[in-house]
Amino acid sequence: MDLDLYLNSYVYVIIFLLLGIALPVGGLTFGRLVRPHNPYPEKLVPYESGILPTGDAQIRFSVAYYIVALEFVIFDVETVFIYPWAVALDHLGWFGINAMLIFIVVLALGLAYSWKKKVLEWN
Amino acid sequence: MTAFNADWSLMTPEIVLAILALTVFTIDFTTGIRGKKPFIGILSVLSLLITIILVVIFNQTPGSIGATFVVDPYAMLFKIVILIGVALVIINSMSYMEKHHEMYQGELYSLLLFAALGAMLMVSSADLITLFIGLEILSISSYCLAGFRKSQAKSSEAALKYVVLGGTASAFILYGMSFMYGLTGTTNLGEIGAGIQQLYGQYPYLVIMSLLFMIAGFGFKISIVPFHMWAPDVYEGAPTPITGFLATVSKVAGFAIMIRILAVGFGGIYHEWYFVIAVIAALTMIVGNTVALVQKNVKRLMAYSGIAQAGYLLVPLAASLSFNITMSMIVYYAFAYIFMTLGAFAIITHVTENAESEDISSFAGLQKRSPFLAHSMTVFLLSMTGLPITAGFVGKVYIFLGVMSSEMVWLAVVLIVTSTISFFYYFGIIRQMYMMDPKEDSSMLKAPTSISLIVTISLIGTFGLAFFANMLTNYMNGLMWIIL
Amino acid sequence: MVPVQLYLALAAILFCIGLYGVLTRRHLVIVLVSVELMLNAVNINLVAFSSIGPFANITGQVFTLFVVTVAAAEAAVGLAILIALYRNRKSIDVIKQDLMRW
Amino acid sequence: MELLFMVFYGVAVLGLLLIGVMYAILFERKVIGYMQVRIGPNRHGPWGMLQTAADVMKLLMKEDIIPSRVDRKVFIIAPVLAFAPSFMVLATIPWSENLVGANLNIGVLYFIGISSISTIGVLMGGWSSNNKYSLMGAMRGVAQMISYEIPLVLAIIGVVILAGSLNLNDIVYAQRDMGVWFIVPQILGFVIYLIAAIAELNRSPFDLPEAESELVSGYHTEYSGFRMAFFFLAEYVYAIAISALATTLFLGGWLGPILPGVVWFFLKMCIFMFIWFWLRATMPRVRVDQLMSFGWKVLIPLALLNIVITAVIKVWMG
Amino acid sequence: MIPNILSVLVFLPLLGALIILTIPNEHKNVIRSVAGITSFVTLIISVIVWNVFNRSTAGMQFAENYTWIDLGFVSFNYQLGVDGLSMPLLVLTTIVTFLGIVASVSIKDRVKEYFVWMLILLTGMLGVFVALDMFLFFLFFELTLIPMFFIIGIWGGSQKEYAAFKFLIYTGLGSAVMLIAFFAMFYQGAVAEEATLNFLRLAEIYANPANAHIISDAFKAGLFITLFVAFAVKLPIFPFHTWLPDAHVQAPTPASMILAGVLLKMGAYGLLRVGFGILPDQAAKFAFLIAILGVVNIIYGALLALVQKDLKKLVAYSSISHMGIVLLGAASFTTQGMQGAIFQLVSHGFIAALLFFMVGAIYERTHTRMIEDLGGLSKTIPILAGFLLAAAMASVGLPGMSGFVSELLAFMGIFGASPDIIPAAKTIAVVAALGIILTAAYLLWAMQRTTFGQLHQSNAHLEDARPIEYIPMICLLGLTILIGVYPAILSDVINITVIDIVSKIGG
Repeated sequence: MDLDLYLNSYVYVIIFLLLGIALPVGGLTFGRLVRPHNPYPEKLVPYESGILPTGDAQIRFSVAYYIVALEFVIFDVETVFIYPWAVALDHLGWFGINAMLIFIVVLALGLAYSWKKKVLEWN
Repeated sequence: MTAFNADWSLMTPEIVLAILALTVFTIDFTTGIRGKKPFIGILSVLSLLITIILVVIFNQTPGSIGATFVVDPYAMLFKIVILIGVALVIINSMSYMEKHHEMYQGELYSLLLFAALGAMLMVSSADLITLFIGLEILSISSYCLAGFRKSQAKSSEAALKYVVLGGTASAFILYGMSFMYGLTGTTNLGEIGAGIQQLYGQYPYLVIMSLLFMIAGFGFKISIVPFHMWAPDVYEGAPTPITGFLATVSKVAGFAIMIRILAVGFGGIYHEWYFVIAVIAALTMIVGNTVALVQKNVKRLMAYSGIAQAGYLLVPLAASLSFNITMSMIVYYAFAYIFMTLGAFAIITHVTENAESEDISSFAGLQKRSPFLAHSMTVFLLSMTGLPITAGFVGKVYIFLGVMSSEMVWLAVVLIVTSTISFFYYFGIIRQMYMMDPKEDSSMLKAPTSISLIVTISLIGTFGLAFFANMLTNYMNGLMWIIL
Repeated sequence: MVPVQLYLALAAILFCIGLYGVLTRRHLVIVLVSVELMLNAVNINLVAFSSIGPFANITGQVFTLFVVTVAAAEAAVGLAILIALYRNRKSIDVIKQDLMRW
Repeated sequence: MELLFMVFYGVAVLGLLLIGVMYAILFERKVIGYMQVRIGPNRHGPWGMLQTAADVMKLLMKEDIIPSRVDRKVFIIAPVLAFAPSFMVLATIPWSENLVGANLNIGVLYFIGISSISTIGVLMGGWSSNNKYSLMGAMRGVAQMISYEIPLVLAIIGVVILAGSLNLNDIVYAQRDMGVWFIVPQILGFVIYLIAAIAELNRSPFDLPEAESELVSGYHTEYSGFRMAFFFLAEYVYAIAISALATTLFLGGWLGPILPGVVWFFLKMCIFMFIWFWLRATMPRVRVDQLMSFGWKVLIPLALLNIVITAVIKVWMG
Repeated sequence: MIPNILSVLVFLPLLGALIILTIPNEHKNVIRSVAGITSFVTLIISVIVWNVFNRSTAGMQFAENYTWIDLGFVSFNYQLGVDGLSMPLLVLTTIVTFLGIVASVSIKDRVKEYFVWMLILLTGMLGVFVALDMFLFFLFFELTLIPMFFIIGIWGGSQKEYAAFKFLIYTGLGSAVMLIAFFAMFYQGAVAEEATLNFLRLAEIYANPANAHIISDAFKAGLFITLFVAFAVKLPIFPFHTWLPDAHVQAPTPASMILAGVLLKMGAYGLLRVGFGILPDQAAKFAFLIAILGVVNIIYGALLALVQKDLKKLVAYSSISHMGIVLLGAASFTTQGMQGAIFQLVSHGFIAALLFFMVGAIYERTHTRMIEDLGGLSKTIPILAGFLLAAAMASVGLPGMSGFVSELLAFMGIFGASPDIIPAAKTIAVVAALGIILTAAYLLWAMQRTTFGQLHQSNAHLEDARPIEYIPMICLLGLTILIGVYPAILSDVINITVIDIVSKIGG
């Protein structure tokens, strides 16, 4: 792939990014011209099904969320290795298969471990 | 690609250890996480023994896999040291686990096995990437191990400090490496070493900066001054057998690879950096030995002692000796260090657990409570002090002899004077054991089989290395230490 | 074309910010994030060298992949330990982690 | 000049997309209506064609309430962060052989990478709202999205192995050269992708983050007016993007006889859109524990298996 | 003749220690007897060696040489041998240690440990006197440190730990300095000729004029000073002596006997063997300084002894004073002087051991060491008091006793010293003689206050010498008198070696 095409592709990406930001910003700015604006305290209270909220809303949540996040990080990053491998599999042949088999077995063992440790249960 | 047609049999020990480690890990989690499982420990020790045998068999003839993974005597000897160390740590953990049911036993063992694997990879690597992977396998396992007593705030705190500082250290190492890569276009140590002199001519500041970053990073890992501040805290907080692990295996492996980088990668510009190492070694010895004097907690004391020992190990590197002599010294001392330190840690584990206190006074009157442990501890402490007739003595004299024949006599003086200072704190423990009365409520202390086993092995190692040092030194004389 | 020095400068700045964060921030999560920042500074270095360095080749990118992975693993372990610590101490303020003092 | 064309392309995609979303919403309401034996929207315009436009106008003119105790900056950025990535990923979709914006050689990676940023938008929206419902919704949403991102990503690898490229055009070409769409050799991967995609989109039966009966409206409970519209829009744009990707990866993209490629592409996308709506009309909502364990215990192992099988077959066949 | 007799001699005590380790704690008498027998057999062997020793050659005898640790560039050798310098000290060691072990009946606590340390100590001391390899020498030198630390620290007096640590650090630092000197010597030797740690070989290398351009005089001078400082700690010489009173006073009686009787001699032996043996020209150059230090030691030790209220401390300071004579004699570089020095080593070994034993025996009965609390002992315990008096007389240098011979020889030596080596030798001798008078003063004064004088009330009813106490007393006193009356028994062993040493600078 020649450099021009390579760069052009990223110009597209940037244009899309800018447009993606411009639309909400533009929309909201335009909306300001047409929408009413008269806040009063009751309106600005967080909605909790009509009951006045008590305590801080930014509560601590179950540790299960953290664990899922950790699991995600591990597995998501592992895919970093699988993608280049997948692309290059033609060149790698059986060597590549073996290497990746080892990798996946280890990954699967990790999964089995968290399974057994009830990390994947949600309660 | 060279990896396809490489001689993978060179890697047999690593591969087998990996398989065994995974097997241990699988057996562990499939048989239920909690509960006492001494057989997992035995299995782990067996795995390590098998690996040691394989190392001896398969690493005899040097070779390399794609110039990233090398098998040479240097790697082989360090692998043996590491594997022995981990095996001793596991045996030690087995008795520790008896008392701490809240810890997941099998996980500890498998983490230790993975750490051993990482360390093995690391000492065999001749490529920055492989090296980094090995280092991180070891480090990340160590972080987990340090925080293994989850319910203990101290343990968690230790682990967190370790993670943060260890991560920072990794970043330093990597930052240094990234410049080496950028300037040479390769991550292979041999190729870097081949071009380093020319490179230094072109970009002196960048090369030195890169080197300093790496020294700082590895300095963290092996806790040399001024990068040692984490060690006492982490050592204190970590479970005691793990403290032993951190003080020995982790440190020795870090050393091995730091030396390989310095010797192979930066050997060409030796005269530019040896003085830095000398100063660091001197500082390490001075700070380690003097701060140890005021420690009341045994594990902190051992941390500072370990810092000082790291200083001794750095000395041969700083003294401009022939490569073979330097290597022999370091390997000999590494062997001595692993035995004496792990033997001491086995006893420390048992005594502090029994006393439920890590204060030095928990050793009071140990001679009356358990003569065997007290005498053995004395031997290990004497060895660490460098008194006869122990491996530590021979090792220290050996290093001293070497450094005396270099230009840096002042370093020798620092070595010897700080060793003398170390008499105070090592003999402080001896004083507790022999000259203090046991606490009133204490009874006879019976050493469990596992502790006795480690102590016996360590005693054999400590004495054997002294009396039969010739076997090791003869083997090491004239070795082709590093192939590339 | 942007010269490689600019990338290096960016990386250096990020590295310093990360180091500063590690050394000064009180919130442990931010400290961990700072460590990640340092590692990513390294990645910028590696990738920059890999594509427009004096000896551009693919090795740097391979290295980067490994660094990313390791950084993730380190972060995962770090956060797990952080949770354990929080359970024990009810605080993740650096200043308050003082059970052990030298 | 070239730049102008690029901008034009971007604006065109955006415009078409907005129209597409409008009619996708209408399509959904109609499909569900008919499935439930009712008519659906039919007041505005012929066959209710202007219903969504009217809704948009309504939302535009609604008061923009920013509650008093929110984290204002984060609150404002969140909808943008949710929308922009889901639009950005469209840059690399090859609508037809020649109609493609960014012809990236890492197209798949780009898609996956950018699209996962919208998760952060969700989290920021929920967290900044200072509302327990929002927070719960956001947490659930994030947990679900990241859990299902893994099977999604792993499922795609099968296709990548077969095509040997990450470029979306190349993937389509590979299907052409192979003579069969990847849905056939990659049927397992396709099913995993489909399920994971639904969860990724927070759509029924995996719409727990927005479960009205439990969480009011999930992470955008506190959002009103046009800000809410952007969350809404982001969801549909993302749905379109996922459909487009699925089309490219599994259904041969623009490939098809007689009709121009764009039309084929559009038709195939519609199938996916229809499936989303169909499922919504027929499936009950799953429980949260079922959701999580299904993703981790079923989809991920299957996806790994799929990778291994695909790779072995690929190498075996040469 | 037993092959490897020196090895047997050195390691026999270690074997005894191992045997003791297998005996249960309760059998204290068995342990005592095993220790006693072991040390006695060691004594017998040393006497055999003494008898077989060839008096007509200066070379090393009973030599053994094995490579122990081969480091590639140099090897640590297991190399033993005795000559006229080490032979008397070897016998001194076995005798004093055996008697010390006999005197150890007073040790009631932790008997097993005690004797194990004692025997290890014996091995260490013997090793020092027979080692011919620097590494081996250093090893044994350090090895003596550990048992002595334990013996002082566990079985010592009220301030035992302080004394033990002080001993440890001082002598540890001394060894450290010694190691530096040794290895510097090794390195320069290796540069000049050959990498060796052998004392004899090094002496040759350093004596070889061909090496003068590599081994400069300045280097040699520095080396000598370093060595001197190293051994000065052990000897001890004036500014480095402060550990000695503490260690001697706090140590249990047998340990004091060994400390004064043997350990101090290790310092002197090292100085003679390494300092004088390898660097004779430097020794000659510094002879004046050494002589001055010797005089300072004599006077300083005597003055301090004069003001002591504690009898044991007094004896300790008298040791410092007496070691000055060794320096003085050695510095003279005459045959008589050197003989005097060695005579003094041996004679002081016996006398100091006897003195400490007597002080210990008296302390055991009176539970005080304060001179003012003693007094009139001759009335209650005439035999012990008599031996104490005899010991003091020997220490003063009464003719017919060994102290007289050694002092006489040393003074003759210094009088006859060549003015090139020691200028103003006569003045020095006169000043030193003043010190001897002081010695007489403090010892006689002390005796007058303890053995004679007013009987202290609390000392009215004391048990006199027990049978077992006769063994050390009679043996030590007998040996003192034997050497005093028949000095040839010692001098014919040392003569050739002494002449050899002296000839090296004269030559």
